[in-house]
Amino acid sequence: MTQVRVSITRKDGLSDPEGVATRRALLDLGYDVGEVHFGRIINLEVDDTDEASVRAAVTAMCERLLANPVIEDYSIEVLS
Amino acid sequence: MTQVRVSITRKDGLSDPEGVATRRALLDLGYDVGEVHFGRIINLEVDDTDEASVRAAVTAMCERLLANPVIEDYSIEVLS
Amino acid sequence: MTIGRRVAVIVFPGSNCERDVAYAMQLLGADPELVWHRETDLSEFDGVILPGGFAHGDYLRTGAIARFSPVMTEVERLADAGTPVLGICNGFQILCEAGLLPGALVANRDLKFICRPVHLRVESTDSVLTRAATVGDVLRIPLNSFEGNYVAPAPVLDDLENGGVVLRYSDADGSVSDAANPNGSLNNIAGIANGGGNVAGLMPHPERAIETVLGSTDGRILLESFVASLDRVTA
Amino acid sequence: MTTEAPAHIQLGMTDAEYDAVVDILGREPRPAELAMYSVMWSEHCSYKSSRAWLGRFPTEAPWVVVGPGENAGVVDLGDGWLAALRIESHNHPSFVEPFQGAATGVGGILRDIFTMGARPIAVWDPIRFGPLDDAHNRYLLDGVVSGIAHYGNAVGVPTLGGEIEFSERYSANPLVNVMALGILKQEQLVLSAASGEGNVAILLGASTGRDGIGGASILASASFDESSGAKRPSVQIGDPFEEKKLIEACLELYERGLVVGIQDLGAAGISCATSECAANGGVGMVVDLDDVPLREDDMNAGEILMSESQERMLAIVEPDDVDEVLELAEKWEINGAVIGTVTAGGTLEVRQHGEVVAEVPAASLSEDAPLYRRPAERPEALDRLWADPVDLPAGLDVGETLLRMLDDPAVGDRSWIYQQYDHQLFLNTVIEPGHDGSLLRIKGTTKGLAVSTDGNGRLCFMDPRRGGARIVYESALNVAVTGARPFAVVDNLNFGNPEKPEIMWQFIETIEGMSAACEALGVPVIGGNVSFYNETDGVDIFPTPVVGMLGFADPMPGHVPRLDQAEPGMEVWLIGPEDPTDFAGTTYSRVVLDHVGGRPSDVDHTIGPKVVDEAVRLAHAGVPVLHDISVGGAAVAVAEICFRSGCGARVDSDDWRTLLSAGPHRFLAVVPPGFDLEVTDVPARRIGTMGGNHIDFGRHGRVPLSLAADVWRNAIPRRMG
Ligand SMILES: Nc1ncnc2c1ncn2[C@@H]1O[C@H](COP(=O)(O)OP(=O)(O)O)[C@@H](O)[C@H]1O
Ligand SMILES: [Mg+2]
Repeated sequence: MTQVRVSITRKDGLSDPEGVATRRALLDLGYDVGEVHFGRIINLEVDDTDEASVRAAVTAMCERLLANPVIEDYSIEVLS
Repeated sequence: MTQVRVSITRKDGLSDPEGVATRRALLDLGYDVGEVHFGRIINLEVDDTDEASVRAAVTAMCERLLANPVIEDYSIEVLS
Repeated sequence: MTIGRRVAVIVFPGSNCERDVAYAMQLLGADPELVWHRETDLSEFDGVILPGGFAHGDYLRTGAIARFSPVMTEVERLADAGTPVLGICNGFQILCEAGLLPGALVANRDLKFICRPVHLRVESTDSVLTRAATVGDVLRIPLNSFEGNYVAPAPVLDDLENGGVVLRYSDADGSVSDAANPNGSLNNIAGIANGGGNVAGLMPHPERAIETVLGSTDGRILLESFVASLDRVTA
Repeated sequence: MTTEAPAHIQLGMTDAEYDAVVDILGREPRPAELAMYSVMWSEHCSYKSSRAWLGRFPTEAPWVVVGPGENAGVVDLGDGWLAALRIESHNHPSFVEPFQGAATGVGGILRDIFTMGARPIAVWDPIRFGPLDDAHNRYLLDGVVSGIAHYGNAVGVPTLGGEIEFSERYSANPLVNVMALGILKQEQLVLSAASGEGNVAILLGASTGRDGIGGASILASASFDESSGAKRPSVQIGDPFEEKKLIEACLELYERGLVVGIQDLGAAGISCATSECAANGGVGMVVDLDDVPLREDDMNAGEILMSESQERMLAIVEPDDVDEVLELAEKWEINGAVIGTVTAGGTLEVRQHGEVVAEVPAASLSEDAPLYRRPAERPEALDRLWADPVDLPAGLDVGETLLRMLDDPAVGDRSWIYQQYDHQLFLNTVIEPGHDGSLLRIKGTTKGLAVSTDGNGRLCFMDPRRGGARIVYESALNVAVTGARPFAVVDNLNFGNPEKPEIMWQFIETIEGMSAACEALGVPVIGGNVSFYNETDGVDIFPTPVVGMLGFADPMPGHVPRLDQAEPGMEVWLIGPEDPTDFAGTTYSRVVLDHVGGRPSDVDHTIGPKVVDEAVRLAHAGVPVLHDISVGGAAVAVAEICFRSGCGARVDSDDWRTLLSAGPHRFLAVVPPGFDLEVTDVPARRIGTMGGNHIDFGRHGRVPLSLAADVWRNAIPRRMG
């Protein structure tokens, strides 16, 4: 089993209501922050130990299911 | 401005219905995955360049607002 | 003679408006049938509705898992063949995820679920959802969603604005403004259609506005449009 | 060095309770057995401090099909239709984690309903928080409302109302009650009894994890203090999607006649469900924990038995039907696992890894639970409170006073809450939240069900007996103004620490007051819930009974009264007796004077039911607007009609006090000029006229309608941001 972390973020320029709301809340609490962007993490175990093929498989999962290419970017880290 | 990435995941042992549903969808699509767990990323710009003080500030933000310490763990990466 | 008007109302695990939609279809003279998402043959139907709800719990992204349900291949086939296909709320989200309609729906601007009636201005009658209406009509219809905020990359949006937008959030007088935008949708978009006009999706729930006793009948014109689009004449 | 307390003490049992277990078993309990008794005999599961008093409630009426004791009460609506109603509290879990606590509260109450064979069709959420000027209280309110919205909306059951109050008393102990209504056809009624030796127990739904181990006993049966943080891992995560599939699967099981009995898994999980099913059927059961689908595989027997993982049901099925049941589970994409067999005799035997880990008389877990008659004593402080009535001025600007009251979040527009809830799903909602009671139609019939939830902790604190009676009457009026007659009650008794005599006294007095009112109205109590130990650091909440009133209209009025149907020129009438001295517990004394004192007026069991009858009659007589008058007085009630109808009003009164006093049995009717109300049984007098751009109290002042409406609309949003 290989541990993989997929990070998915909203494409630049598309609205990110969670980011906007969180930034406002942080400013209200007195923290000096610039842009705030939300994303999600998906931690996966893949039944394969070859890094290249794991990466290929997870890329396919992202393209098909995990990310929405219309509005999201993703990145993949193979952890172990 | 310093770029910081906060990663928030559900504490061990708590159920993760979203992970379960996504795992099932991946299996249905023919991908051989083990456990799937969801988390959140918050990318922040902090108006400060000292790594230690940035880290301290973001830790405070996590404790107060960004993470829910009852059910979530968080980790902080100072990116630049 | 007219036969048919058979409407498949697709039921995904987690759908919850399927009975309401079927009730509305029946009231308007169509012949609805609930169809489980594992079904792979819809050739007996004259139209398809993807109802509201939380297919697959809305997990991952709203509509993301549902679009891979076995029935969706068939829905795509019918959509390509020109059959009327309507997505309401969660159904609209699924159609977007499936690429049958452009863009996507994300969390409401205020990050709160919104359940209240909104006003919609009819922008185009070139769709199975609006063909019986008149451009400029203002309808009062319940909105009920957390992820109703329509987004699309600029080129997609530009393309869509060439007649693909069928309903916009407006005020009671039909003026489209930020104040009348309940959820942050780009250009106040509430409902859209594909180029052929046979595939349409909207966030508000027309089936909740079909009887006086429930507070409004403004949803009828939209669903009547859809029903009228189903007519299939055979020799 | 301190020695660790014995296991039973750590599990919250007393020495005497432990000895009773030893007596029953004739030996020392095994660890898993001790765990089972500790949870099943906890306050939350056994009602050990309250059971002795709950028998006071009137529970009988010809239309009661299932009274208190089952998962939900059931009443007969005629023509083969039944309704199931149930209320529960999720107070402590919601304080620990407001979003998940409230969400799982909704999940739990829905299971109680579909366990009876009914499809859940609506939810209500009576809630209480500390004042909103405190950030943590805002966090709690926001989390609770989002949690209810998240679960209720996604599971696909509309939330049709609730109520809310604020007080410092709830700051460290918010209340989250949830009520659910279901409907079913007569033949679908199922009960939670296992019967038939050889029948099979099937666990349906989610996998079992370490959620909320000991949650019921620990969270709901003990007070909170500094160390409460350590209890946090017992938070449960709700999964409305799993529940939705479970609902559909169970309803299909019933439809196909595949279950003999069924029980939801709530507090105390598998141990509670198996022992109750067995005890109710007078049988035993053999359960093998190796067959339970687990989320984590290294769980011990006690953990599996005690787990409060959500979204699970235990169905008792005939052997021949097992395959069909499992296929159905597969179709709905939920787990289905055979975990046990019904046996003769009364023993619940639990095995794990080939060994017996528990072997107890099933009935002893529920029926042999301890019963306490805890000492009760009237608090002396009450005399001082009663001797300290509100100091009323001779005159008052009612317009300006009204503005201050409208800005109070317990008076202001509640749409910030209920617009986060789907309140239209199923196309039944005739009167949506934002009025008095909500009204649902039953499709295909002319019948309607009206529901209201009501409580008033402050009033009950000032006089629990009168307070208890008044909330019953208020709830009755709330459903009556939709044309429904009060039909059945469920109650949720939220109280402090029952080991304090004054709390027990409040409890007993409340039950007395509520019971008397129910009797006068002829309404049976068909179920309820008790939540004790609502105490943090020694401070108890206000005694907060909450009434859930089911009203029944058969038929519904042809034209149902609504708050938004008043028009300029219509007459405003006040129906019911005046009570200008009733200021204890009013919105005026709370918001304007910040005063808690005096004694609330008593109810009148002769006139009270007549006022309710008049409201029902007028609703059917075509009156466009009916609105009950609560502790805000006539002024607030008129203002609410004005806001909803978008039209001002002029109300005249010789005595300003009649505009702001409470008084238990009053409502407003707004009618076209000259409309003959034909009210003869109770007092009725015309107090004003709709119209204009002000809410105008004549010589007692006035306020512009738009300003008042703005203040009212923003009372909650401006605080919640
Ligand atoms: N917590 C809540 N959740 C949903 N709806 C609520 C809540 N609190 C109040 N409401 C709704 O707001 C309206 C007014 O509530 P309330 O003033 O408590 O009614 P009443 O005083 O007539 O009992 C009702 O329709 C009620 O259902
Ligand atoms: Mg009321």
